[in-house]
Amino acid sequence: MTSFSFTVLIVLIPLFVFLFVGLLGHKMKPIVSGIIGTSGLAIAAILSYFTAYQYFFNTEKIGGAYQKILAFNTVWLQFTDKLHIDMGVLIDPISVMMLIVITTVSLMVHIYSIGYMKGEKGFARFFAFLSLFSFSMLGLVLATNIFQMYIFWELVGVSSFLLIGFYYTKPSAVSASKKAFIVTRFADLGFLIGILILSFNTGTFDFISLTNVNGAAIATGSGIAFLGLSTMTWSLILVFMGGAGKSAMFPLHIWLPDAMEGPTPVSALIHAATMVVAGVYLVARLFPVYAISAPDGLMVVAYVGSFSSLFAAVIACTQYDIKRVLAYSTMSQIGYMMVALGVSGYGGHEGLGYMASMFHLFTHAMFKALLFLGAGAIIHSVHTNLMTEMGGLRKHLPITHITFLIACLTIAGVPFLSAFFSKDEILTAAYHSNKLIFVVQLFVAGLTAFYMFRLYFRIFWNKDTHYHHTPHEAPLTMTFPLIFLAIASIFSGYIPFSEFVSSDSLPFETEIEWWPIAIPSIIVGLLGISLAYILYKKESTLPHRIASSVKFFYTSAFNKFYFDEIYMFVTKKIIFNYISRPVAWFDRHIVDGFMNSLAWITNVTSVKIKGFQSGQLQQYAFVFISGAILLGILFIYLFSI
Amino acid sequence: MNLENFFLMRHELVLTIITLMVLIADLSIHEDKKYKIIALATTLFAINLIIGFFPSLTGNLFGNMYKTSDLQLTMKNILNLGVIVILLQSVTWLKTDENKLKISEFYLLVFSTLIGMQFMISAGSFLMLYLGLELATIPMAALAAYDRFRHNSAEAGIKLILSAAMSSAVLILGISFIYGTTGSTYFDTVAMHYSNTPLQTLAFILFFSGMAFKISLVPFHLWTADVYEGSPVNVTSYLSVISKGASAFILVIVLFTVFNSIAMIWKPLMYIISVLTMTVGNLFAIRQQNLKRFLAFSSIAQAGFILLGIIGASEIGMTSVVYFIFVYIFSNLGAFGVVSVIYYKTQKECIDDYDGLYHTNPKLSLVMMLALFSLAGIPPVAGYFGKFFLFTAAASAGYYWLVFIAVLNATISLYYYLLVVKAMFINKNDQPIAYFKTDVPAKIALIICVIGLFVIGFYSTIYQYIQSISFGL
Amino acid sequence: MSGNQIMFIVFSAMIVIFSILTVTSRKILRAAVFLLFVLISTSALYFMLNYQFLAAVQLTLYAGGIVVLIIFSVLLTSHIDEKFESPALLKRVYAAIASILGAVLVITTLLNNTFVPGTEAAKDVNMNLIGNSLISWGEQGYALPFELISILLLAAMIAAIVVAKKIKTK
Amino acid sequence: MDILSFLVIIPVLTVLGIIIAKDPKHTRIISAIGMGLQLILAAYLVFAYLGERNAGNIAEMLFRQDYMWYANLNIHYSVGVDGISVAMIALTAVVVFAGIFASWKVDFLPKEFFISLILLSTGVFGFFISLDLFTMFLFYEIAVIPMYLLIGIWGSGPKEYAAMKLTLMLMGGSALLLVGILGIYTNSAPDGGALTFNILEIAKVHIPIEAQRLFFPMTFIGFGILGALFPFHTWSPDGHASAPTAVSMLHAGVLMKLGGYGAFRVAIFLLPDAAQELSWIFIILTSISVVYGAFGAIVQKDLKYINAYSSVSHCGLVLFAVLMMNKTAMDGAILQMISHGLMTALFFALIGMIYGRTHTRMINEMGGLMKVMPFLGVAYVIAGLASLGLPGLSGFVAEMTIFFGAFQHTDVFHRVVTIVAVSSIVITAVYILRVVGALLFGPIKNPHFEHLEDAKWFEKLSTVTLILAIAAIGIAPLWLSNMIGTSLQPIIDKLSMIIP
Amino acid sequence: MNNGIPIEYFLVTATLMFFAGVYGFITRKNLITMLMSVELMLNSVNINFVVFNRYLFPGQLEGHFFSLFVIAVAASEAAVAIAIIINIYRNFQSIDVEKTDEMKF
Repeated sequence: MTSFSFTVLIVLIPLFVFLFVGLLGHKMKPIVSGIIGTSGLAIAAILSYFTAYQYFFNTEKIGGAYQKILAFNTVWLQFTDKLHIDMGVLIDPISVMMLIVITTVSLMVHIYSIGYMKGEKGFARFFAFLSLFSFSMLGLVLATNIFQMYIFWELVGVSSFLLIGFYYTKPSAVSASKKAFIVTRFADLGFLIGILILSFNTGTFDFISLTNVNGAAIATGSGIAFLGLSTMTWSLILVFMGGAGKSAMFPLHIWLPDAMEGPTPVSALIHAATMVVAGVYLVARLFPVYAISAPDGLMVVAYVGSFSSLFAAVIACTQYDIKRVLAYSTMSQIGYMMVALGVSGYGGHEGLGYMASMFHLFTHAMFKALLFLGAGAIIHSVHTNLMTEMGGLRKHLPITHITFLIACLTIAGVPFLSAFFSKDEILTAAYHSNKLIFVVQLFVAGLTAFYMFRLYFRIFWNKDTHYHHTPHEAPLTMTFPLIFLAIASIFSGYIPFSEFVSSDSLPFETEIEWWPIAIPSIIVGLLGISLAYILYKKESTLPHRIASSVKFFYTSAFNKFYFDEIYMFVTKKIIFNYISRPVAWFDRHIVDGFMNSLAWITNVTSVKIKGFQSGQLQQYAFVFISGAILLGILFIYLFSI
Repeated sequence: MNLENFFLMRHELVLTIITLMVLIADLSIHEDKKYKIIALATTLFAINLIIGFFPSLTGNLFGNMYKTSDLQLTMKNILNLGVIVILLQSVTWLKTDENKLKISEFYLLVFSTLIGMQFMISAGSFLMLYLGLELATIPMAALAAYDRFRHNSAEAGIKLILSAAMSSAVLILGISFIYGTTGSTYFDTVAMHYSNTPLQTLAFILFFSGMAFKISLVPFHLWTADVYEGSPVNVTSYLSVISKGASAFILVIVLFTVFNSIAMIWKPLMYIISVLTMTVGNLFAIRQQNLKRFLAFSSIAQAGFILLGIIGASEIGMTSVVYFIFVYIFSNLGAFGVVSVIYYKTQKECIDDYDGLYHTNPKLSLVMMLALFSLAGIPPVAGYFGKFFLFTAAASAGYYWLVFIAVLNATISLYYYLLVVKAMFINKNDQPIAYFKTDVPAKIALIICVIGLFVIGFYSTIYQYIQSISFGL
Repeated sequence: MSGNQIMFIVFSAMIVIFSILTVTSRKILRAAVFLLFVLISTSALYFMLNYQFLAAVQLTLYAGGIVVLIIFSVLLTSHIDEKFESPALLKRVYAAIASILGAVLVITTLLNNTFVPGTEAAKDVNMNLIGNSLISWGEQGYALPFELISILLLAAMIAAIVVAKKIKTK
Repeated sequence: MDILSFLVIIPVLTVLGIIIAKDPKHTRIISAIGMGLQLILAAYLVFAYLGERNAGNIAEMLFRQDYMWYANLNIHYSVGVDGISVAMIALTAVVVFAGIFASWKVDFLPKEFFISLILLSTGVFGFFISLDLFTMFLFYEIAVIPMYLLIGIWGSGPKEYAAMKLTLMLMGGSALLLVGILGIYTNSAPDGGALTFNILEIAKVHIPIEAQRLFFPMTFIGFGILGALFPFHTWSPDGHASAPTAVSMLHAGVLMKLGGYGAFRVAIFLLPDAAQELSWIFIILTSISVVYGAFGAIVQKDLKYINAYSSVSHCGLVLFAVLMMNKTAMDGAILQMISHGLMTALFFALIGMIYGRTHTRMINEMGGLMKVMPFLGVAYVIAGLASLGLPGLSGFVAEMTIFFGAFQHTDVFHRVVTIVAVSSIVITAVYILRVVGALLFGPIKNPHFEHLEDAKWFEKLSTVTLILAIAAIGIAPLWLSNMIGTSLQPIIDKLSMIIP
Repeated sequence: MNNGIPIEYFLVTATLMFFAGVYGFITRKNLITMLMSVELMLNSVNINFVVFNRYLFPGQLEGHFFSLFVIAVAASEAAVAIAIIINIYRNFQSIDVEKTDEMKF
């Protein structure tokens, strides 16, 4: 068996880069820190590819299944005899796959950023944060236990926070970063409580023992505990809450669109390709537990995913900020992945959804990163995010145009591009499990095609806008990643995913079910594209008229169904005004007031009784005598023992 | 009667001789050179102090009318120690113009009251107790009224003598009933015949009221503040420290030896009085501006704490009372020492006047702070130990709630002590008391106090010695 | 009713009445004289009880000394025929309540008490015994208090002088 | 060699040195040297302790020294340490060291300032090494009083009121405590024999349950007041807000820990039956503390108030964990004490430095400071992240240990309050981010702030010391956790004997 | 028994005298009359002592001597008190006790 202990380096190298650039970055030339960051990641990427190669091709399978390999493990903190947090590296198909995704996208983003961020203040800081993020994300996917995952989960959150708030002098960026952190933090609360319950029931954090289908862990806590669901189900739903937060599932999605305030490479890396799929990864990690001991939990996953994908797609159709459109599209696509997991069963062909989800995760990472980076290139050249201020860019930005088109085609599910395959698997899985969800997802596929091409046509065709500065193509550092990712988007669909990734690690065969899945899917996709073509190829008032005809619905969708406002109301009004303020008031006036009133009472008593000390000798004598007499009476008659 | 017997009561004898020597010296020294008396009297008293520490016999004299034991000797030594500090502190005052012609009278009065206290401590019968008490009180009134041309001083004098007279009338009414029910005024005999018949209870309460007057326990305390405020500073410190200490000593002795059989009466009595005293003393102290008056109320509150040890009614209790009084003497003398030094330099004795004192007279402020902390029972000064042991004594007897009330009161007391500290250290003042040099005797006195404050606490031998000698009681 | 009893009633009535008059009379000199009567009546009681020496001391020291001292000081500080305004009613009420309550308490307690006479045989009180007692230092000897009271008197003298004497101020 | 007593002797010598020092510069240098030595000594102590343990010394307390003091009351000067006290001593040494540098520029009565500060630390060190309730209480009070002067003289705002309130409330607490200690003492020999103040000996006897019922609440509240137990916490916001930098650091960083430490070493360890019986009351109070403090912090505008309330929340968690009375939770409690000590000290140090430059602590008057003082800004962010429990920093380790420990209880009550306590992590995030956002990010609101200087060397030294300590614990918590855990064993054993 | 007069009669008389003194002490405004009240009180106690001695414990003279000493003490007390009263008179031009209340509260 091959030793995988070198995989520790994949995690540690970005950490060292972070520390190095973070502490000394301000003393270097910006470009140096960029190069250090990029090369660090390049090494990590190479190591990852090597790992993948070793794992999938040079490692012995037992019973045909890929083994979970504990490449490295050390006790980090001991809670009780049974419960201890380990730090380690777990190698298994999905973690290896994630390694590839993360290092690839991250490397591309690094390269891209050298161009994109050129001349920005805080260049070194940016790279430091990117490395920090890569470190955290890698640590997350390689986690050997759920708690290690939680640790890196939090670190990922904070890197995301730092990167969203990268332009910290911009109030909107600051508030977006805060929002992202707090919303995900809230979700993490669920995650943490989930872990508390789960670990208490199963007595372990460890993924291997948790997900061991024949192990003791999976069989525990199945009794009905609360509201008709078992403890295990509750804990897993809570864990999923964490995943939903990170993956921007409804209703914890509100942070994602705002997160686009961050630099665009960040959006590509974190909010499209890697971090946001952590939730999916989490569910996939614990999939055997979900599938076997909490199928109800899996239902929740499926419905949340499905609703989110629909919800996001609808909103995406109305947005004008291109990054926001992409953000909603991300949310929608992650919904797909969740659906896939949700409808999946465990083992063999039953586990098609699981495989499809991972597959889609993979392809999505490529094309969504491409889309974001493309959008970045566009924004970079026209200095605006709004598609209303764009148009006809195909002449100015040829490479961007082509790659962007490829990405749009991919996401729209045009046959033989990567997403066609992965989406197809998802629909297949849904079709065999839950027809309602299948229909919804099919509809969403159409919507996706529509809004993506709405975007595409508005940017590259439509009217010829006059620009202050003539837009010109981005430098090579930026176009190279675009091209690379475009290639990946086209071809990654041909990877025989089910050979590598499956719910029970046993490879299985898949084939495209043309009817009734692939064909309808292609048809809705084309319908969407055509609609977009009609409406947006040329400048026209048609979209406007359509919007006006369903005014209420349109306005709601345009305003994201007022979810921000609702949250604002809850946080600002309820928590701030109706909880915190009263608490603060209570503290100042009641609790503190009580303490102060003790002092006040003492003082007042002191003033009130000052008359006893009147300076009148005879009064003193009177008190003296009365005192003696009273004591006499008291002790002679009342205390007469 | 032989020489040994004389030696047995050497404290009183030597002191009497000294008193007479001062009297004779006073008569033979010319008016303009009266100030020489200061050195003479102080030296003589220092000798007396040293003689007091000689090892000595213990026993009874005059048919048990005079008793002495190691504990009583120690008490007398403690008092002597306090008095010498007061004498040193008084030098500045005595040298003022107004006092030029009545220097020796001060010493005579102080010494004779001290004789009274020492006899009181050694009393073996109520007669001696009464006489000692009167000897300690009557000249004291003259001391209080010493500043003849100050209204307040005269007022203090009359308030002291009249209330003292009344209280001693009540006291001897009690003694008369004690005599009537037991047929004796001798402690030993009384102790044998005492029980809790109503008349004896009444007698005890009347007696106790009289003693409580001297220790300023509520509600017999009302004279205290006025007298303390009006008297010359050094007399106030004498009153509050020595006179009170001596009375507390004898009260403890009497309670433990004579009234031991009615402990079930006086324990609840002490409980009530203790709570009242601490609380009322504190409540009044909070609002005071005049430092002497302030310290008066604070010393009332301190008396309440002493009762805690008494209520413990055990060896520990006894020890802690004596120890606490020892500590209290040093703490209070430290505070009064500073007040007196400042008063005679600047005629200022209000807390407001002390604003910003630290910036001009840091050393005095520090001494004051230490003394106040000791009174408040804050470590590392001795007051902490004193209070802790008192509380231990009361707790050992199971009076937890009393201890709790006491500690709460200690917290309140900390508040007003801190007010003074705040004035000195924190408050801003445009015209603080200007820097001045402290006279040497006063300085020595303050140094003794400060050393005492630290040594008494940390040097456990003192406490252990007291315990070893209070065993017999 | 024996002569003794009559005498007792007379003197005790005098004591009580004059005591009350002493503390209520609004003329100070009269009060002093009433006090004198009280003290003399007391001395009469001592005679009745066969303590002649004490009675004599009472007469000379108390009646003769203190009252005279008081009268002198009255003359020094007040007009003889000055009539006090009567004290405030409230004050009187309070004082009366306290006094009456106290008296009732003490008297009831006294009356409830059974006094147990000592067993020793009565001593004949004569000057010889008194003199000897005053200078003996054994049991029932009063040499020490006697000396102590001398110090007290000396101290009181000094005290009185230091407070009251006029000093030549330069 | 009696190395523990040196922990008390060095500060005292330093104070004496300061007294003879001629000018402020010498004062500072002497303080720094003294506290530096103290830090070295503390570090040495840690290693010596671990060495002894590794060498197989299984005594409950190491480096024992015992001198009879007041023989007749059986009062000893008795010192000794276990892993817990060693950890606390190390914490104190770090915080005091950082505090000296944070107050390097005190120019009003510097001599007195450092004397008081070091006296305070003497009390704290003494408290942690004491094995005798008497000396423990003695040192406790020594630690409290210099606070008054420190706040009163060098504080800001309504300092006199705050100083007085703080002192009185703490002294009120110590009133309860004193009664509790005396109660323990008088019941320390139920089977006859000599009464004792010695913790280890008291732990061996079984104090009658009636006495425990009376004295447990007293002792616990007594210490709890210092540990900012709801509703006795109100001294904390005012006190912290008015205190000078180093004092806030020391107070929140170390002094408040006396509460938690005492609560478990005295209240729980010595009175375990009553602790079991009555813990539910205090668990409710502490869980209120945790959430309440966090909510209270959200709307505050003054940086110090925010931190003070956050301390209420965090220290509430300490007491909460102590009351859970199992090894993991208690382990977490100690970790939380250390962690909170470090990060809150860091917070207050930074607030002091920022205040020294901007002359305001109102977050709505500030903004964009990150741009002008990146070092302080970054440090503040790190402190904030530590406070909201970011993995890799100490707060996370402590909080997680507490939550998992607390969740070991199988009954509904404990689990529900645990979940309540857990929820505080979100609220913490809210107020921390609010502060960080308002303070450091966004545009610069006040043009005067454009030219502020970043940290000076001594400030950096102070900050970096603390950050390193925070990160060290956060990254490699196991040794510390084990060191504490081993020492907790006797306590747990004692508790487990009485768990029905 | 003795002389046919019960001991209680004396004691009651003395008590009444004592509390008359108390009443006087509390009500009289003139300092000298207050002093007189004190003398009444002391005198009443003397009667107690003497009566107890005579009736109950005639075997010794403790009560007798106690009275003797009380008389002496009373004398010296009166002396000092009067001295102070005279001093008060010089200072306040009055010996009204209600006017000597400069210090209070």
